[in-house]
Amino acid sequence: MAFEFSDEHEELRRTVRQFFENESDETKVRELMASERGFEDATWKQMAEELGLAGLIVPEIHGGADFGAVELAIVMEEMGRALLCAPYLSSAVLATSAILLAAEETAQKELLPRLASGDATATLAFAEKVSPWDLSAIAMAAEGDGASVTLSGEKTFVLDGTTADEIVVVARSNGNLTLFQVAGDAAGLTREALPPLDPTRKLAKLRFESTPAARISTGDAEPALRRALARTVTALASEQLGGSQRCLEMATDYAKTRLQFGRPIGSYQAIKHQCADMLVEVEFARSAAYSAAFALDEDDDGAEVAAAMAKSFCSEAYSHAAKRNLQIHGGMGFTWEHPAHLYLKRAKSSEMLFGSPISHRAKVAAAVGIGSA
Amino acid sequence: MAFEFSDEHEELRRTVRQFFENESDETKVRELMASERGFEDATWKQMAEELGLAGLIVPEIHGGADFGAVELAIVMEEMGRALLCAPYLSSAVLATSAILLAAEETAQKELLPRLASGDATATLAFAEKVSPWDLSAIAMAAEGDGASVTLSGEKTFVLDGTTADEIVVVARSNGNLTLFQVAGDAAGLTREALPPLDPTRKLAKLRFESTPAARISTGDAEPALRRALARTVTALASEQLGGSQRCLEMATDYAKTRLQFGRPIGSYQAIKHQCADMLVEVEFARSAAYSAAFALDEDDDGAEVAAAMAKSFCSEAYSHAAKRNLQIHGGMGFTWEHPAHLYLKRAKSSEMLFGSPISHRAKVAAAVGIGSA
Amino acid sequence: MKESELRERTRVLLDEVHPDDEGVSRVDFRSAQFDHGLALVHFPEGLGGFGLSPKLQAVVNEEIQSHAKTFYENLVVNPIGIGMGAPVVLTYGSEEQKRTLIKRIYTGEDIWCQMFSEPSAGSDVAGLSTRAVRDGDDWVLNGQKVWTTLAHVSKWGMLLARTNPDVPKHDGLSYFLLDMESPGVDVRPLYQITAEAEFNEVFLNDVRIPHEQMLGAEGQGWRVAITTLMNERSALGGGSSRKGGGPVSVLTRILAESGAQRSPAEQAILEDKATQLYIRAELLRLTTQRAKATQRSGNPGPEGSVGKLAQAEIYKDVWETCVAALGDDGLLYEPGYELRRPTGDFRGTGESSAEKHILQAKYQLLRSQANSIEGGTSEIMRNILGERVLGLPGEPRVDKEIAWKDVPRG
Amino acid sequence: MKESELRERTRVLLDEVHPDDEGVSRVDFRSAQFDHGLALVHFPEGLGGFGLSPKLQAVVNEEIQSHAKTFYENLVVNPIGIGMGAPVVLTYGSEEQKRTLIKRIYTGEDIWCQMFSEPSAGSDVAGLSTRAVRDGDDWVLNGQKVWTTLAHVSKWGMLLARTNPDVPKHDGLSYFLLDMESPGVDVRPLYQITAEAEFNEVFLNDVRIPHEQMLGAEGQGWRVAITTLMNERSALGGGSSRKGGGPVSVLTRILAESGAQRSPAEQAILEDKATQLYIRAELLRLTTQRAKATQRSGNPGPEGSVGKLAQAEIYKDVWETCVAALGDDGLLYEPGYELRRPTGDFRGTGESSAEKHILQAKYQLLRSQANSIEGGTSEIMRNILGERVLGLPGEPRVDKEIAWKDVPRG
Repeated sequence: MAFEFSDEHEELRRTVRQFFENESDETKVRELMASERGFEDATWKQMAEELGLAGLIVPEIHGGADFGAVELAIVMEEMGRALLCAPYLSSAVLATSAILLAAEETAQKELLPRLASGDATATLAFAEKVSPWDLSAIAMAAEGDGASVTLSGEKTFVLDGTTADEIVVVARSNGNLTLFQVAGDAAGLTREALPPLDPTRKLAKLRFESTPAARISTGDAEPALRRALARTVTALASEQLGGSQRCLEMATDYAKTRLQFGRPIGSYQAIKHQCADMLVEVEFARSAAYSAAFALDEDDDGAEVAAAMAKSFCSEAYSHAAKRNLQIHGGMGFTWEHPAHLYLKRAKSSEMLFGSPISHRAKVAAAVGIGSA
Repeated sequence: MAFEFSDEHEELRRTVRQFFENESDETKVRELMASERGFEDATWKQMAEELGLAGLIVPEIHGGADFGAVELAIVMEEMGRALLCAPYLSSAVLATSAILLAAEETAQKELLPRLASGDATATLAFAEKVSPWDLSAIAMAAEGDGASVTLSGEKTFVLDGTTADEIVVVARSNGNLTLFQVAGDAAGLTREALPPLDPTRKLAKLRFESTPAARISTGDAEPALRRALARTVTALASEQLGGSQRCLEMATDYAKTRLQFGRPIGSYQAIKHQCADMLVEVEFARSAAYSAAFALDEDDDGAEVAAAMAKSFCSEAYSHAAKRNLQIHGGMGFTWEHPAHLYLKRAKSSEMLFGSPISHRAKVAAAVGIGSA
Repeated sequence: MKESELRERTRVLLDEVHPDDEGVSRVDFRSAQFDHGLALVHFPEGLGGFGLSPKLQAVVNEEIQSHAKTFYENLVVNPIGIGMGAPVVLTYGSEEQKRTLIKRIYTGEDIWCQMFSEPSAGSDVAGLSTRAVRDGDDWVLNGQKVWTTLAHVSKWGMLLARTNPDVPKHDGLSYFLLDMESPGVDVRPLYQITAEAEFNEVFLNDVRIPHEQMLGAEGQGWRVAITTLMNERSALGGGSSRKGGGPVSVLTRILAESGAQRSPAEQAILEDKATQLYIRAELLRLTTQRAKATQRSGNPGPEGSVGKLAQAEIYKDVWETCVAALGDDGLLYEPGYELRRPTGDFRGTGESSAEKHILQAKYQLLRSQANSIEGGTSEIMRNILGERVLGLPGEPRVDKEIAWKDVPRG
Repeated sequence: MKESELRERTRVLLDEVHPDDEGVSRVDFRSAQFDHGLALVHFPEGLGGFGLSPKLQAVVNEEIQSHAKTFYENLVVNPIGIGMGAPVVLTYGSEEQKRTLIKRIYTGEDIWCQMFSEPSAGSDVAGLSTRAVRDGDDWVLNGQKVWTTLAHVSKWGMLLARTNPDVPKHDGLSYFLLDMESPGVDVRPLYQITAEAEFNEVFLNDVRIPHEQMLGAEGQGWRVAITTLMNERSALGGGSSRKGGGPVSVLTRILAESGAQRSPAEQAILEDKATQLYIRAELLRLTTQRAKATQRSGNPGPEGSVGKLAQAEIYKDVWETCVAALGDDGLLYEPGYELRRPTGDFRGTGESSAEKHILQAKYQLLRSQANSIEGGTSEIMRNILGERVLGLPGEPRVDKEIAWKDVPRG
């Protein structure tokens, strides 16, 4: 595996970091996380138009930048550092990947340009109450057979579900998993905000009561959706890496300047060695996230396993880094006014999103031949 | 739970510690662990006669001191500190408990006085190749129905199996677990020393070929044997505690005197905090071992659970303490001439003896209602 | 005095004033209890007690509890006042102060708080910066205190301030009783990561304290404070008092309820983890019990740090495992993040009823992060265990022998 | 020089002397390889190379391996001599020394060892005590070295000794080449907890070394040693080079073979543990790969400590989990504890064939305990990561500015 970033990659990183430093500083994050909508339309539009981020992985013919998983990893890592509040994971990654990999061309033509331009956002509604992250457990079935159907039932843990302009719903049709497009303001659709552990990422429960929906995929979409989830999970792992790295930096910076008993707390091995252990985990997380991204772009057979590996490892690394950062900050880190908790909540929440580390490890185990199953 | 030791208990502790400091110093341990027999008859006799240790838990009517689990815990803790090489766990604890709890009175009368006086040693041969620590998995079946039978088959992981004068074999008779007495020099008995990870405790594989044996229990001995194992495991937990405590002391003493970069290594938090964590684990191990012993003497319903808890916790605490002790000693701790490895091998070996920490935790879980089972 | 006499006196008290009676307020009853010497039996006569062993207070409490439904727990009435304020006034206060302050502490009329911590002095409490400068009969204070529990409802604060910056840090501190209603005292809620404000920040701006309100001599503040801190630390840690109780019971319950949502393998892994925590929690309980037995035989000391350190780590792990066991439900946080004073009843560490335990687990996932910080960080606890229990040498110190003002700070 | 020319020259060498030919000894072949400049291509002409980039050695090796069954790996032939001895002679040796020593290092005629460590100087290597006193044209050495790999078969030792105790520790050291056959050199096997002696103790009793055998100037020994140590540390750590390879493959195998003996729950717990270790081992491999990529772009440095630290902890954990998975079989230790020089072929960290993997796991349970000690303890690695990578401040030092003789030692 090449595993090296090009100068263009570094340039991309610099650009987005600069942008988020200006547009997603702590004040902005706090303002948006307390708001109902959770993001700023102007910034979103700017991200789409000036930086081409909304359509980062959308093919050129649909108005996107046609980049791959590696560029997405770079962008997500920077978003993770900045705790960006925006429907990026939901619209530009999850929904976009699902549409790209599983939807029919006409639907792609209709949807992707609008998403890439920032004119609309979308989300994927697939999780249900029972075994939410298991595609095969999806029970919602479309009523009707043709291009237009109605949907009834409930979807939960829908990312940015109250604000998305377009909702791509995964439901069964003749037993097959199928994608349906539902407008955010469709009749019979109730969108209820859920109280998130991580207030920087909004979640919703959607109730469908004979809601009109347009079929946008044919055949069994499950394999394609599994790949879309692997892409999403890989991107999320990079976001977790960015958050972990930021926690390490915050902790290290604080340890250099905070004095106790007449010397910097970072001169004490109790703190120094915690930072060293964080560093090892962050470097491992970096290897995990990057290698999963490179594997996707190289169409590596192991890409799904690499995604599971990255998700399980980066989740725990982020959680450890966030907790250690809080601990190293002492009482200060426990206050609302200090940003340590924002990272902790993002870490714990993203650890559970799309399934636990244990469940992702089970996928790795099965793939590499650990265990009887 | 009272949980306090009396002055008599403290006196007992002082006496045995003094004795082992004289009779089981490091030189002696190294000599005996390299010997085939693994213990010294004269010392064993002295332990039996002068200190009453061989018959510590044997009733007075059978020539013993009639003490309980608490006194046994004290003695085992001191033996663990001293890494005593002697068939104490096998003869004075395991075999004695089995005979006391499961054998008929005539057998008790015949066997216990000889064990208590130090004239003979015994061991319990119950483990077989498949699921060795699970009594219900015992497959060996006696041939014949009366008081005298013959045994054929194999027993393994028999503590001090090559030196025991009397072997108490657990085999099935009419499906029931039954105790049989076999002389160490019986016809058709082959005793093969196994190469132990812990050279201070000898193990053997015994092969029986139509070996004559005397039945010494009636009915189903399984419940009584389970209790005998709980007693043994509780005693072993105390031994592990004693070893852990000794590791903590060795590490702490070394950290006080070993200088690097001009100051004692114990002044560095990297070492100091490892010692502090060891201390916490050792104190927890102490609570575990003592409470299991007190529970046995109080006929507490929870005694078997307390035993499982103690075995699982003390096993891991000892293993951690032994490894940390080695690490704190640096290169020195990795040499054959330093005693750190003797404790490490005892720790790892006793961790596996009578079943893994996970398997003991499963017993705790079942008893306290964790889990569906 | 014999137990029987104490019981008799308690019954006399109850005949006179009964806490269950309508019209008998908490202040009424506790005031009478104090006057009967049954409030703090180890305090001197006239100050709520009879100079007895503190253990005997249990006899009085037992007697009250067996004859009345209403029992006022000191920990609820005025935890800091009764636990730390009354003893320090008794030891260092003037006769006048003992007479006027202690009873009102006991009745709960005057709530007390403790103001040692400062933003720049976390683990290094003695490095604090709040300055007290003598001006006639008063001291004038300027500085900031933090983590002040109950400051917003307190009448009195126990405060440590620097009266001499030119000597090593421990030698330049003095101990004051501050009337929290004094001009220049500004109490502000300090919001935590849970969005609740259990604590306060207290800003002191030219606050005047009469010299008589200094406890102990000038420059002896650290010695006075140490007693206070010892009482605090021994109150932390120790775990549940009941086998299988406390946080781990919440975990056991969540695990049982949530099992169906995951694979048998994942459940087995979580169950083993929960069993490890169950065992650790149980051993924490037993170790505390052993430590108390040792303490009774006259050997108190830094061993309490074992419990403090272990409890923080165990409880944090328990709550995190609870949320892991909740699975996707852990993505949600029902209390929300509106800034507020504590309200919910799910935040205790004891068992909770009905569905509260899920809310409790989520709240505690956040709240318990402070367990390894408050009342002494786990790092400091390990130093104490290493140095004071195991006797390992200290680190080279750069702040011991020099004037406080010359020690780098920040 | 182009790759193609190098390949051509290698084929010329093989035409002349072929390692597979009967009668061509290892020394014969490697001697010719050296003379052809194909031994260490980055060395100067006449000293085994052509002054090329070290990367190009791979071209030669590849060419030999594709045309011959016999390939002599430097790591097997003379690891310390080739890895550390030859470079240090090249940098600091006299022309005479370069001419006479380097070739015999490469051929394996002279095995080399490295003698820095001493019993009293573990992590604190520069604190060593072996004294060298000038006497005419010689230096006279007294002291003890430890952990000396290969000393019992070595002709030459790279040795650090104190030539001036009156200056701070780093400034009083000088670097010597010691002829191991000199009178007064006593090499004794140092048995480890495995009962094997991989290492030696070397006692030096009035050993004379001619002044010409000092490398670098008097008092510059630390600088010379640092180069040597850097080479050593980067050789440790980094993990397996193949996905799923190395120790973790042994674990996977043992776990699969031993599953039947335990409950499904216990198996699930061990499998998750093994999967965690599999992932960590894989990330160690990838992280090493990334570090190498960075290094190639000209940024070597203490980042290698990430791999060293992580590998020690992962491998120890892997071997311990292997033995846990063996269950009761882990009670037995088939190699036994007869004191001996290393013999078994099960001790490598790579994959092993047939039933060897079980023996390997048991042996490595013990052997791997040193992973976190040898070549820099994990504690020191964390210091390096904290201070040199993250830039955290050092601790107060008590031994930096004072004469070595005044630093407390023990």
